[in-house]
Amino acid sequence: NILEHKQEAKNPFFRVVELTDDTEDPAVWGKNFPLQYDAYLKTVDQVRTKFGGSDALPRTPTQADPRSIVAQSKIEEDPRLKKMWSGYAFAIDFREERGHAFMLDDQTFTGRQAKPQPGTCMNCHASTYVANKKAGDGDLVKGWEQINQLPYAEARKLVQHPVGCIDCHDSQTMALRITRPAFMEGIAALKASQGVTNYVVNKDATRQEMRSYVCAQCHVEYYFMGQEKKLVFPWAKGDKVENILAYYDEIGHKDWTHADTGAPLLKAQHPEFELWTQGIHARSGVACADCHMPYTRVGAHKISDHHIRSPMLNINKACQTCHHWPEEELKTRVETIQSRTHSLRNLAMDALMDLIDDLKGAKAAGVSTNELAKAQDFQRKAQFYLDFVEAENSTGFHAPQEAVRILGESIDFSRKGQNSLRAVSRPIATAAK
Amino acid sequence: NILEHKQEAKNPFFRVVELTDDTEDPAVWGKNFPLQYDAYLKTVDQVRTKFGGSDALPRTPTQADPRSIVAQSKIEEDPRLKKMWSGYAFAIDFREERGHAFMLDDQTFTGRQAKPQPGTCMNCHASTYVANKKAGDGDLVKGWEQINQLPYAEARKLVQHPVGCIDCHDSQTMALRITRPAFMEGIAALKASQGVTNYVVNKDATRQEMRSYVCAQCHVEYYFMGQEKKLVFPWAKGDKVENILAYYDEIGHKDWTHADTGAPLLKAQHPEFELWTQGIHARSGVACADCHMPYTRVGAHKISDHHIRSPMLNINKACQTCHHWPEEELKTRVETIQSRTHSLRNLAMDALMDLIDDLKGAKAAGVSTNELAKAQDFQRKAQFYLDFVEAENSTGFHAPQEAVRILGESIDFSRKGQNSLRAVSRPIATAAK
Amino acid sequence: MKRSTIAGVVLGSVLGLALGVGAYTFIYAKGASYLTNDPKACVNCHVMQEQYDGWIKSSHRSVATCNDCHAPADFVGKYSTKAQNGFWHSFYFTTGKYPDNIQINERNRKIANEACRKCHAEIAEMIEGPANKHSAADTTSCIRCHRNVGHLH
Ligand code: HEC
Ligand code: HEC
Ligand code: HEC
Ligand code: HEC
Ligand code: HEC
Ligand code: HEC
Ligand code: HEC
Ligand code: HEC
Ligand code: HEC
Ligand code: HEC
Ligand code: HEC
Ligand code: HEC
Ligand code: HEC
Ligand code: HEC
Ligand SMILES: [Ca+2]
Ligand SMILES: [Ca+2]
Repeated sequence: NILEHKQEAKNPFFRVVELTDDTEDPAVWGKNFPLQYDAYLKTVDQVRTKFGGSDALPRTPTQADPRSIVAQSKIEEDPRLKKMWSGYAFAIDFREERGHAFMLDDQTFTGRQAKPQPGTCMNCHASTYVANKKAGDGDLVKGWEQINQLPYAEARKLVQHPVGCIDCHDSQTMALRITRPAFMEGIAALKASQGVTNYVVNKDATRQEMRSYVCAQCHVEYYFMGQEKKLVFPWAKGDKVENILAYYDEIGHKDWTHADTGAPLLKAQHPEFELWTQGIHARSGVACADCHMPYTRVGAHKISDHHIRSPMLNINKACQTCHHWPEEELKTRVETIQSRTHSLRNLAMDALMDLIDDLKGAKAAGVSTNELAKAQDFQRKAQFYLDFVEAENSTGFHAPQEAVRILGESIDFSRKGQNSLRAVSRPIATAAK
Repeated sequence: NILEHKQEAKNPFFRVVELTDDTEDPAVWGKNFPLQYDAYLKTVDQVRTKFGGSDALPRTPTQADPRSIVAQSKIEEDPRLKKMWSGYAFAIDFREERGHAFMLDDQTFTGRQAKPQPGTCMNCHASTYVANKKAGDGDLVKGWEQINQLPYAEARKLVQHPVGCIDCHDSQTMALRITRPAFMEGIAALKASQGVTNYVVNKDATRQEMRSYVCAQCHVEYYFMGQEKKLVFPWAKGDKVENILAYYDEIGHKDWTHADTGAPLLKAQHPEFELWTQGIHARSGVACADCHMPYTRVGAHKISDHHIRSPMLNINKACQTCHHWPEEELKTRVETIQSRTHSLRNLAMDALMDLIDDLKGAKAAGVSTNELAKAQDFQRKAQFYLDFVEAENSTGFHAPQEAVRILGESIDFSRKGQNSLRAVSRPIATAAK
Repeated sequence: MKRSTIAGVVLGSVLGLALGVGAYTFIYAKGASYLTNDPKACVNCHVMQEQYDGWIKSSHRSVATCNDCHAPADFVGKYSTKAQNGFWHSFYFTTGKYPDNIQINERNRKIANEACRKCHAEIAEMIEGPANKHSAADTTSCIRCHRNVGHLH
């Protein structure tokens, strides 16, 4: 009852250890904040939802890869993905993502390491705040820029933990804090594209915005810039799919060359933040943490659930404060949105496969590089638009209409690409134009 | 003022005239219900919203068409529509729809009357309840079936008013009542497809359902069946776009043959009800009347606003019961959804235009009817899917993600149609398959 | 006449009239009881009935009255707010110039939002963390998630 509550509630936590800006080990923070720490540890749980969560598949550990459990392979679930990414590391190994506890291992042991990877990878898979500061003798940005340039194996030696308390919190106030230079620069560029200049996120962001920004340090599209392998979020023209593609086209960036078609392609990666910004929830001020870290009662305490996971596994707390529908109904609403996204995603995938076949055929038939170039550019566009939704992990929920709009445009690009190859040999069709 | 408030509150209305099941003239009903009647008369107002409402364009009345004001022409706004409907009456005259007050005149004088139209048209453009009963000597269905078969001009003589009180209300209880046999049969078929047999709408529908069903007597896709020109709503397989197309394909129905391509096509018409059923509002039990006839305060009474119109002209009453966002914000949300729909609608329109050009070209080049048939079927699909969203009057708002999903599939059909024509002349491309 | 002067004159006369009707309402519609803490005071206006009905069904009916959430804690703030709201409510009500779906204005939304902390200070502290480096203006909005606790909307 409320009276008891008040008693207990008086001191929500006990400061048993002194935390400093160099305390990296979450276990130490856990001494002061046992409730958050216990929840944080739960991210090892693996539960599957219709389109999310993850399966826990046992495997026999090897010297090279000691993991005894991994998540299901997406490229085995849908082999079309191998053809889409042919020639790129993702065609070797790409799995469903799982909880934060695994981020460092999954990166260290992914089959993609077969291709040499830079230290930059570390930014989003480890507790890097202290490491970056150390490497830069106190200068966070300098240290980060150095670690980016190390070979992965070297950088790996500098970190011990997956994302930890210090990566999201100020050790003295516990306030949220942005620790990733790439996001500081990225969000400033995005704001600038919206007319807001000199944006300093840790100074200018509201508390509510920070509840999404801490996530947006990693759950975003990115690329490595230049020799320095600098981590950059491509938002200078805005963060809608067309803005990002325009940005890449302008600087002439490509992630890889498609093995079968020779097209210079882009790999989209987990643009959760970007898609969310186009949705009704972002518009309504609903933050990532509202759904993925909903407040939860533990005894008399009300804390943010640090067991970050699919809200479908926690509908009551994640959704029902705002939506007074039964859990089953809310689940069905999400799955309806996701199934619709998935059905058009499959059409877009088939269209891209057809374009790749036609391009292969045309190359084989010795069509001039000039003609090929046009179709290859269509592949670049279709691939990036489709991948933007495919790589985004909510299966469209974060912005249902926008996700499907993007897939519709991807279909148009793929099919136009096919036409561009065929038209040339069909005078009458072009004549009719 | 308050004094009045307190008194009025006592007796909501005065029964000054006796209404019977044969009282057609709304003015007579208006004596008992002046507030609803006054609002009902306001449907003559014409105000434009970003994608809805209507413009009031002055014209010089002629013998043939005495209207001094009409709504803007959609086929002039976007000439691609003429090409899409080439050979069909809609390519002659198709305008933005306006208020109920105009329904009878706009039908009587539309340029589409250039082609002979059946009495069936009357079903949704006039107060037909009493006329149908009369024609069937008390048997509503019999009378309706007879009037369907009359030439339009003959049927026109039997009605005087646009949709009136008696078409939606029981004269004794004022309860909502379905008066259109086509909907009684249509909704029964739809329910049957969902496993609910022997559905009798006036007996089985809840009050909240009736607040949408009265509208669904007209705001739906339809066709004329057989020689009897019977009005049928094609829902026997369900009311999603693919269910409806499957229904038409099964019975081999076509509305017209495209003048340039010879394809047997279908014209979708105002499927507001069908699209709405796929949206989040229908899922949440929000009825047409909730947004288009919101409760409104007149003196001390709260009545349903019988000035049926775009909710964008009445945001506080239509939306702010449920959404506590500022009016401007709600307007922007709707326009964001609509603009997204409109942008993909334009891509789908371009794709269809390209297919029509290619088909024309192929015919000219004497491609075999066999090969043409395949492409013509793609045109049939692409046309119906695109038209389903184009003809729907909320520009996607009634079900944002579904509307865009449909457009995405339309694009796929159009472009595949182009491919099917070109592939034949390109062995290597097909070889690659 | 300059715009501002016209505006001035208009405003002046409107207020004059308003004071009249306002006073009239206050007596006739038991407006005086507006100054008490009794929720009934609020439903003297049928306009408030919807919220009253919602409040009766709410988790707070037995723990918080309208004023606990809609009037600032401090005495002066409380009565000046009530004076303002009371006056304008009377004015709008009498003239009938108010929207069918009444929307809380920013000032009163802030008051309601801050009211939560009068009773839920610990909770507020818990979820905002031990120390709040953010400005007082930038606190967690409770009604973002709990807008229905006082009365279902
Ligand atoms: C309104 C609630 C809501 C908000 C706000 C929200 N999400 Fe989600 N998120 C969901 C739902 C629902 C899913 C689908 C989960 C599933 O399929 O099981 C999801 C899925 C995800 C997934 C994949 C989870 C899995 O189980 O595989 C990630 C990662 C994710 N969201 C990150 C974010 C980030 C980052 C933000 C903020 C930029 C965000 N979300 C904002 C509700 C939300
Ligand atoms: C330092 C980088 C980083 C930050 C910060 C971060 N994430 Fe993640 N997140 C990851 C990585 C990496 C994974 C995948 C781990 C794996 O699969 O091994 C992941 C996985 C997830 C998943 C998938 C869980 C599942 O069961 O599939 C969700 C949901 C999620 N994150 C949400 C969030 C939210 C919400 C925030 C902010 C409160 C956040 N993340 C902050 C890097 C980060
Ligand atoms: C900007 C942040 C960021 C960077 C940089 C980053 N990752 Fe990730 N990574 C994530 C997030 C977020 C997830 C979880 C969501 C997902 O899997 O789509 C993830 C998931 C993964 C996974 C698990 C799922 C899978 O793909 O099998 C692996 C492995 C992985 N990353 C490897 C890498 C490697 C290797 C690099 C460097 C080339 C890298 N990551 C760089 C943010 C990042
Ligand atoms: C991926 C980001 C992330 C990580 C990692 C993280 N937190 Fe949090 N934490 C949050 C967010 C978001 C909030 C909500 C803050 C707000 O609303 O201002 C929060 C809130 C808190 C609070 C305030 C009370 C509450 O629960 O709302 C405490 C205490 C806290 N975290 C402790 C920890 C500890 C201890 C760890 C490490 C075991 C940790 N956090 C790791 C994101 C994170
Ligand atoms: C803090 C409040 C909040 C939380 C938490 C929240 N939502 Fe929402 N949700 C909204 C708002 C606001 C809207 C927009 C409609 C409106 O204004 O009422 C919305 C809209 C929706 C819609 C309709 C939009 C569409 O695309 O069809 C769905 C479905 C939905 N939410 C599901 C969820 C689910 C599932 C969760 C939990 C994982 C969730 N919401 C969590 C506030 C919230
Ligand atoms: C949640 C609110 C809502 C519901 C429920 C709803 N509509 Fe609408 N409707 C709208 C909005 C918003 C528009 C867009 C108006 C505009 O563009 O100006 C619209 C547009 C329309 C239009 C075109 C109006 C114009 O101004 O041109 C028609 C006709 C229509 N709706 C009929 C219906 C029917 C029939 C139903 C039920 C089957 C229905 N609506 C259900 C909100 C709603
Ligand atoms: C008897 C047939 C019929 C019924 C029943 C009917 N409508 Fe209509 N409605 C029409 C026709 C016909 C038009 C177009 C009139 C014109 O353009 O001349 C129309 C136009 C409209 C418009 C467009 C107004 C504008 O300004 O563009 C809206 C909105 C609308 N109806 C909503 C509804 C709603 C809501 C209901 C049920 C409460 C309903 N209708 C019932 C036949 C009907
Ligand atoms: C099943 C109901 C129904 C039938 C049958 C019907 N209409 Fe309509 N009609 C509507 C509705 C609803 C609207 C308003 C929405 C719209 O215009 O899309 C409308 C609008 C119109 C309009 C005004 C907009 C425009 O198209 O220029 C004309 C003219 C019209 N109909 C003519 C006809 C003719 C001629 C027939 C017979 C061939 C007919 N209608 C049969 C329901 C119907
Ligand atoms: C296109 C359909 C339609 C037409 C035409 C129509 N009404 Fe209604 N009417 C409704 C709907 C829907 C309701 C809401 C009923 C409910 O909620 O049960 C309603 C409600 C009413 C009510 C109940 C009180 C209220 O306002 O909610 C009265 C009285 C009424 N109408 C009178 C009339 C009169 C008089 C006319 C002719 C001038 C008329 N109606 C024409 C659809 C219509
Ligand atoms: C009777 C209640 C009700 C009315 C009236 C209503 N809505 Fe909604 N609206 C909802 C519900 C319920 C949802 C689903 C989300 C949720 O559960 O909160 C929703 C969702 C939405 C969404 C998010 C869905 C999406 O596709 O992004 C928008 C936008 C919206 N409404 C706008 C409007 C507008 C504009 C009007 C007035 C024309 C309106 N609504 C009228 C109840 C209503
Ligand atoms: C004299 C009649 C009357 C009384 C008594 C009354 N109200 Fe109101 N109230 C109104 C009217 C009229 C409005 C609409 C004003 C507007 O929307 O501009 C309103 C609006 C409100 C609003 C939202 C609009 C705003 O200004 O933020 C709140 C909150 C509110 N009242 C609370 C109360 C409380 C609490 C009480 C009792 C202490 C109360 N009212 C007593 C007539 C009254
Ligand atoms: C006058 C004191 C008081 C005020 C003001 C107050 N509360 Fe409460 N609240 C309580 C008490 C006492 C309880 C415990 C009620 C019980 O246990 O039944 C409670 C319970 C709750 C609960 C849990 C029960 C539920 O409804 O889920 C929530 C949530 C809550 N309050 C939120 C709020 C918010 C948000 C505000 C401000 C808009 C607020 N309270 C204002 C005293 C107050
Ligand atoms: C992002 C959404 C969100 C915000 C913001 C929020 N809450 Fe809550 N609140 C919740 C959820 C979810 C619960 C239910 C937790 C549970 O049942 O485990 C809750 C529970 C509560 C309870 C009941 C706790 C108990 O012991 O019964 C109170 C009281 C409360 N909140 C007050 C507040 C106050 C005061 C604020 C503002 C300072 C606030 N809330 C802000 C989501 C929120
Ligand atoms: C526990 C807190 C609480 C109590 C008790 C409470 N309210 Fe409210 N009220 C709120 C909040 C919070 C809002 C603002 C909701 C929003 O943001 O839209 C509100 C909004 C309103 C509004 C604006 C219209 C609306 O419904 O949003 C009116 C009027 C109102 N309250 C009147 C009352 C009356 C009268 C009572 C007593 C019978 C009362 N309130 C009791 C918290 C409360
Ligand atoms: Ca996952
Ligand atoms: Ca219109």
